[in-house]
Amino acid sequence: MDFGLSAEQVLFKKTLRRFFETECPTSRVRAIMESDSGHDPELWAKLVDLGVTGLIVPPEQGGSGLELLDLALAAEELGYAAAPGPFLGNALGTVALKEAGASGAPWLPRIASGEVLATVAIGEDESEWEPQRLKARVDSGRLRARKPFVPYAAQADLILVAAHDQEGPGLFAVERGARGVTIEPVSGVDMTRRVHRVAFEDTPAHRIAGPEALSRTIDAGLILVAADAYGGMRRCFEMALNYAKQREQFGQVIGAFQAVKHQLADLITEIEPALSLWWYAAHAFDHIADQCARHAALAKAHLTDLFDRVARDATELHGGIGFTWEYDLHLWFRRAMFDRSFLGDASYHRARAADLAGW
Amino acid sequence: MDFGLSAEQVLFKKTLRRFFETECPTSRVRAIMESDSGHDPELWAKLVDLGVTGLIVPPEQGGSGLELLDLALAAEELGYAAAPGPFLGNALGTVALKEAGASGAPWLPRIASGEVLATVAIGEDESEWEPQRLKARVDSGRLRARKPFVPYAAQADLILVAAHDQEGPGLFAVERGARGVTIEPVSGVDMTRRVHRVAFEDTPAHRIAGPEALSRTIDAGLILVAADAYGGMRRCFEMALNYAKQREQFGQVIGAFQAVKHQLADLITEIEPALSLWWYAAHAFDHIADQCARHAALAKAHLTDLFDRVARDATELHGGIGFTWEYDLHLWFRRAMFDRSFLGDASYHRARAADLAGW
Amino acid sequence: MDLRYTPEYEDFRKEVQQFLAEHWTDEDIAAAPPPEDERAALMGASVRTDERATAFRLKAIERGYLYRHVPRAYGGGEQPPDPLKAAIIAEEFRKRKAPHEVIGQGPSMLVPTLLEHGTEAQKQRFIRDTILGKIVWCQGYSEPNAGSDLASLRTRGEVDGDFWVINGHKIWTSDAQRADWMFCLVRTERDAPKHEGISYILIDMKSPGITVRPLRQMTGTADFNEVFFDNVRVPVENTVGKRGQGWIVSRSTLKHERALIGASFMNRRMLDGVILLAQGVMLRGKPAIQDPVVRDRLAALEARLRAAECHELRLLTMSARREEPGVASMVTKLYSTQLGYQIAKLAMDILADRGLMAPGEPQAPAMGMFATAYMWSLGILIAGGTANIQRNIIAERGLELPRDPATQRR
Amino acid sequence: MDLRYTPEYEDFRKEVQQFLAEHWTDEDIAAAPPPEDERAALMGASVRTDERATAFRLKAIERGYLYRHVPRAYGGGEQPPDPLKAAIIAEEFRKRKAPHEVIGQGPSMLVPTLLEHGTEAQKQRFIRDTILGKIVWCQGYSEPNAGSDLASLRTRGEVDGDFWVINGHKIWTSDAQRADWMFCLVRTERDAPKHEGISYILIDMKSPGITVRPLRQMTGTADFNEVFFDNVRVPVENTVGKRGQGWIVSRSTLKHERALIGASFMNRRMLDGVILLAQGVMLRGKPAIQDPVVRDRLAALEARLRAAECHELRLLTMSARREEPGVASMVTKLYSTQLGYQIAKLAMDILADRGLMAPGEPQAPAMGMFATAYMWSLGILIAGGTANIQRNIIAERGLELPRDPATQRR
Repeated sequence: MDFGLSAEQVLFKKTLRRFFETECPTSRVRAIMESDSGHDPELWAKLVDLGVTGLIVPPEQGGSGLELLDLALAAEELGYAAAPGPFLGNALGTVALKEAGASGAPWLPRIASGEVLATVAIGEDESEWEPQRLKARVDSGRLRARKPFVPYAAQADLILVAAHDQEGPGLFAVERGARGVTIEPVSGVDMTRRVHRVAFEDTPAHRIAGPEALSRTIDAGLILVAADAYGGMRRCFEMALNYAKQREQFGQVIGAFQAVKHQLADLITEIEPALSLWWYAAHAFDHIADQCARHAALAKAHLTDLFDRVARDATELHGGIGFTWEYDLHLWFRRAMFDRSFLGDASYHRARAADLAGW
Repeated sequence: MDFGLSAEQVLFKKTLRRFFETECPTSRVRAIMESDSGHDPELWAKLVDLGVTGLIVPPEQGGSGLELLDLALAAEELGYAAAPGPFLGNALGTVALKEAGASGAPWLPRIASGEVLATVAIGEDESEWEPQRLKARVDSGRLRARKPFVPYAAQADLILVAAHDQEGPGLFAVERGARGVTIEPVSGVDMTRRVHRVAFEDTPAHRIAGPEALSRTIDAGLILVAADAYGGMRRCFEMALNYAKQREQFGQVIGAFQAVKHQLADLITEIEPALSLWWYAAHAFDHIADQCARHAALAKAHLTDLFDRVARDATELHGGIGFTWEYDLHLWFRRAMFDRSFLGDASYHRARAADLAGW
Repeated sequence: MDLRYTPEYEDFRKEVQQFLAEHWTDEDIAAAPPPEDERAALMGASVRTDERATAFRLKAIERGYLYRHVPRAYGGGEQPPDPLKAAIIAEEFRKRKAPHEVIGQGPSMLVPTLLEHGTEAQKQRFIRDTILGKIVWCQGYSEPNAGSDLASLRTRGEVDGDFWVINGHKIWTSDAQRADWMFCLVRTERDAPKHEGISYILIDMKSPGITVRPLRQMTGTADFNEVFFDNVRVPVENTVGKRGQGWIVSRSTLKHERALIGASFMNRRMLDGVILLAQGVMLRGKPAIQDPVVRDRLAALEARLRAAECHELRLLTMSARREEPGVASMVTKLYSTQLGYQIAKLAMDILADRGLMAPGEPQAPAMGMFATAYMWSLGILIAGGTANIQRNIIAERGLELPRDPATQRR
Repeated sequence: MDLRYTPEYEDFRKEVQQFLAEHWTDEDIAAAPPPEDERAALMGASVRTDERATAFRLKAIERGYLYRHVPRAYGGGEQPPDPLKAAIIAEEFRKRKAPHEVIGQGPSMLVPTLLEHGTEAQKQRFIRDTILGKIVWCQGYSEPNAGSDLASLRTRGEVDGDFWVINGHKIWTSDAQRADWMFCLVRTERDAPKHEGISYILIDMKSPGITVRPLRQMTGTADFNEVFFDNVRVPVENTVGKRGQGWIVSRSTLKHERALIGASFMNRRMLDGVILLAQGVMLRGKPAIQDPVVRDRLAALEARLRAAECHELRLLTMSARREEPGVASMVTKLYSTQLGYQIAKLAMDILADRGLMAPGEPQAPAMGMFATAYMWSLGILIAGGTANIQRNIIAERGLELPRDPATQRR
């Protein structure tokens, strides 16, 4: 019985932490955020070299053959650093291809090597994320769909699209430059993680996986978003705590005021146990399959709600400075707005968790 | 434009406040609470003398011809004093008889004089308070019904029962001693306001009013409960505030600790505006008919939720002593449990308010 | 209790309506210059200071409809305080989209201060033009290291002949670019105890040595500024009140009838907007408005907002009756800022993934204005002095609990 | 990360199961005396101290399953700390309804204190009988005017020859009626500074001059007492640690493996009970469990509870790895007491008007136990030192924020 990180995992986290401190301080985050693409190929290449794209890819396909937990730890560190770029979409693409088995396998080496950047197109208009209710259709290898929020679609070499064909819901592969694909940028609240509005008109697409792989991919997404939220809230909390220890008012550090102390105590009281929830969900993905979907839903709902609260309370605790553009807090405030929204809102996943519990 | 109490109303409140201070201090409350009936005819008789039973009865029927707001002010004062007895049921009976018009009129003088004690039987098993869904039936003047929560049914001379006959839902009068009535006591959380479980088997009952009067009676009930909740939360808040100013810990009054100060500030910030909400609902009952039902529902939901929170926070703020039986706080803690439950829970009334708003 | 106005007041309302019909034509309304930003748009006609608006205000003042607390001698309407009339005027002006009193820190903060502490010359020189919006003011209180704690102000002024020489740095000054003048707190008495060393000084923003730098907020827009003073020379006669008394001078609060009403107005607009949103978008496969969780939360917020609106009627009545509102009036700010946040949060939850879209994104419901509102709800909370400051005020002044030893020390 | 136990531990589990099968028969289980009250019922077999239970405990101690932190010399199981084994033992004993370590303040508080500060004679005399439940202890810390602030204790002891003569008044002592002994904090050094004047003294509850008065709570039942001392004579050798060092002595906390686990156990029972309730009762015309608002709230609480349960696994792992849990372990009390209240509140909302019925009312769902749970959730919150005390501890010890000047003074 061991519910903790391995020495390797701890080291991996440390490595990423140091990497982002040096390669992607918030000054760099802002530069990338304000660029047109919101994507820095150089930074991405370095992440590839660190093996981030191959984490869950089997060794025989050139990856490290690790588990979703390891991928989630990377997501946590990206969240802590507010690192911009296509990590999330590419990670979900990797999960999808892996779950697809034989038909996905050929792609995995190229994903691991960074030669191919993948992304997923799942949600549809009217905030629809329920596979059964998706409108995207594939007829004789031709895809018709409108997907409003596809991470870094413009940069992706491969888009894995959730759609229905005569066999029912599944995942369909669309390669870069395929016919009938139109990609428009969406100006998003979180400019560190871009999304594009993608329309597919009779686009050649071939089925690579069925409903099981699709829902596994969604579960993985929920867990990675929860991990990102945890990394982000940790950072917000640390900023607030340090500020409370330094900033003086009325002749004492504000952290000496009981109101501030108790607000910080209330936050850490929520944050600490929340970590264990997404850890468990991530561990379940590979080891306790029947528990995964429910815990992924609970973790996404709980962690993103909490991220939202922590980002807000941290900003309020900072007072005016926390509300400025120059101060970094809003980077995470905006990431919290992304995490709560992407893949469906908290109430939706609580309702799913209730169904999955058989209540 | 005047949204405040009249000099007469202020005086009336003062009178009641002083009356309960002298006639019904908490020692008396406890004595009555621990009695079998939970009813003190002597105290009740004095309330009758003060005109409480005749407040909304027209002058020509021996009452003061005042409005629901005045009745609600009395409810507020009873709530502040945690006064035990049949006020609420009798007040609702009075509203019902008044709304019934001609068929109710004959009763009103006897209600005002205190000769007759009335009550209402509305809710049914499975937490059902929706007139349309009630199961109570009247066939050719015979009533069959099970009503689990009838205030002071054992003491009442007249029970006004919500039921359906061929004309649809309405109110039916059952007089004391009528055939087929069985009354069992219910051991309740709030022993200052007793309820009885009443079964009617082919009991002679005559229709005195229709659906309109029934829903007006329910609206009045929601407003009176909200007023009681306000009186109760005021008392809890005052107890907590005074305790915070007297009780010393770590060499200073606990009210000097910022945490305590802010908890009290948060409470009063909720309490003050809440007063205006039930005032408005009560005023609307007589003057803005089309606004009454919605505001009555909003007020019941909001005020009883808040009473619950204030009673709880006040107890927590007292620490151990607040949790003792000897200390009076739990009298209101229990009244809060009554107010939140009687006439239906907060979510039910929020759902009704949403419907009434036409959303 | 009677929510109707008495015949006298209804006559007054008719009189106001008549006045508006005569003097504020559809043509005047149509001539509105485009609002500068979303907030200006929300505030409506009161932000107008164009020719037509000024001409109209002069007539309205003449009739005693505006600036009722300002003596005629200084260009005001000079009327005995009557909150009900003030409420009627505000209502009718809003209905007619007519320019009410100019919005800004000049009319709302400087004018009452000058009326209480200003010299005759200062009153004559500034009040008239300020209430007509001809002189735009900004406030110079906050500093990077003195937020809610004014006692630690660092911007200092030294006397040089008949001039103050001012050096320092102010922050969170709204309107600083367009402002003609700043009313400013400056530390002038080096050796005096913290609170007593401050003077209240009026500074011409065109003076050499002043640099204004826009301050961008998390929303991405810049509605505030930083102002830097480098040996700025200001005539000593621009001091309001006595030297070193700036602390007291700055505390002359708005004795204004209007202070009491309208705090819920913005929240009402927001909540009605959220209801429209919920009726317009789908959630979990059906219209959001049909979602029971959404309905439950909407109704809970409607109850809180109706309480606030009715509470304003109660405060208005108290003031009409000359009753001391006490704590009842101290809670409104904390209550309404928190309510504003709760409303904005529900909007975000209803938007669900549509909340991914930034303000201005054409595909976003209501052009994504809810995302801005969500961030603003936080900014407003902070701007009003953090909630903790509000709680201190309520607890200490409203509930007479002991003052905080730390804040007491000053 | 691996939630399975290694073969070694699975073997250990089998060994424990075998032991239980042999030494705790169905007959033993059936012979359970009726629980004294609801809480005792919830705690299960661990409250048993009957012959069979004692005989069994002796065997379990012999095998090193119980009181693993207590040396054999004093009747303990004396084992190297191994949180995983401890967890397995607790699990298996609970499954088998076998008596685990005796519940009470004697084993949990006095024993660790004696082990650290007691004389050899005190250890010999008390520990063995205490861990077998033969000596029942109550705690004499709280006083009417010293809740969380022990420095202001008033109960005082004067020396008279070889005796303390004790006078005063203690409150919130559970089990005082059935207790044989009390471990008590008494002010013995009149002139010493507040914290240093206190001694930790063991008092025989049969001593003349002791009066025990039951203290009834808001729930209506009396689970606590007040204890009055009128010239109670206690041998000075019953002092644990040095005179005046009682403050430090009393702080020897439970170094117990079990301290880490099971905090969520009660909340799990409650929440599962609430789910059953929701499946069993109607609300607004349909089964409560089908109400979307109820489902939303249930799922939110399930997430919070699962987080707490997984958090315990994390703490258990840390302790198995000999890692310092730090703040991670300080938050569990505040978290679980608040969660307990939220669960109880949801139960009340699902009960709706059925919540009008008092505990014990035959017609009430689950005999109205939820109403008690609701009130208890508040009592537990208070009993654990109010939430504010918890927040102070977390902020000061966990986050290293400045100590409160007031509490610092002591």
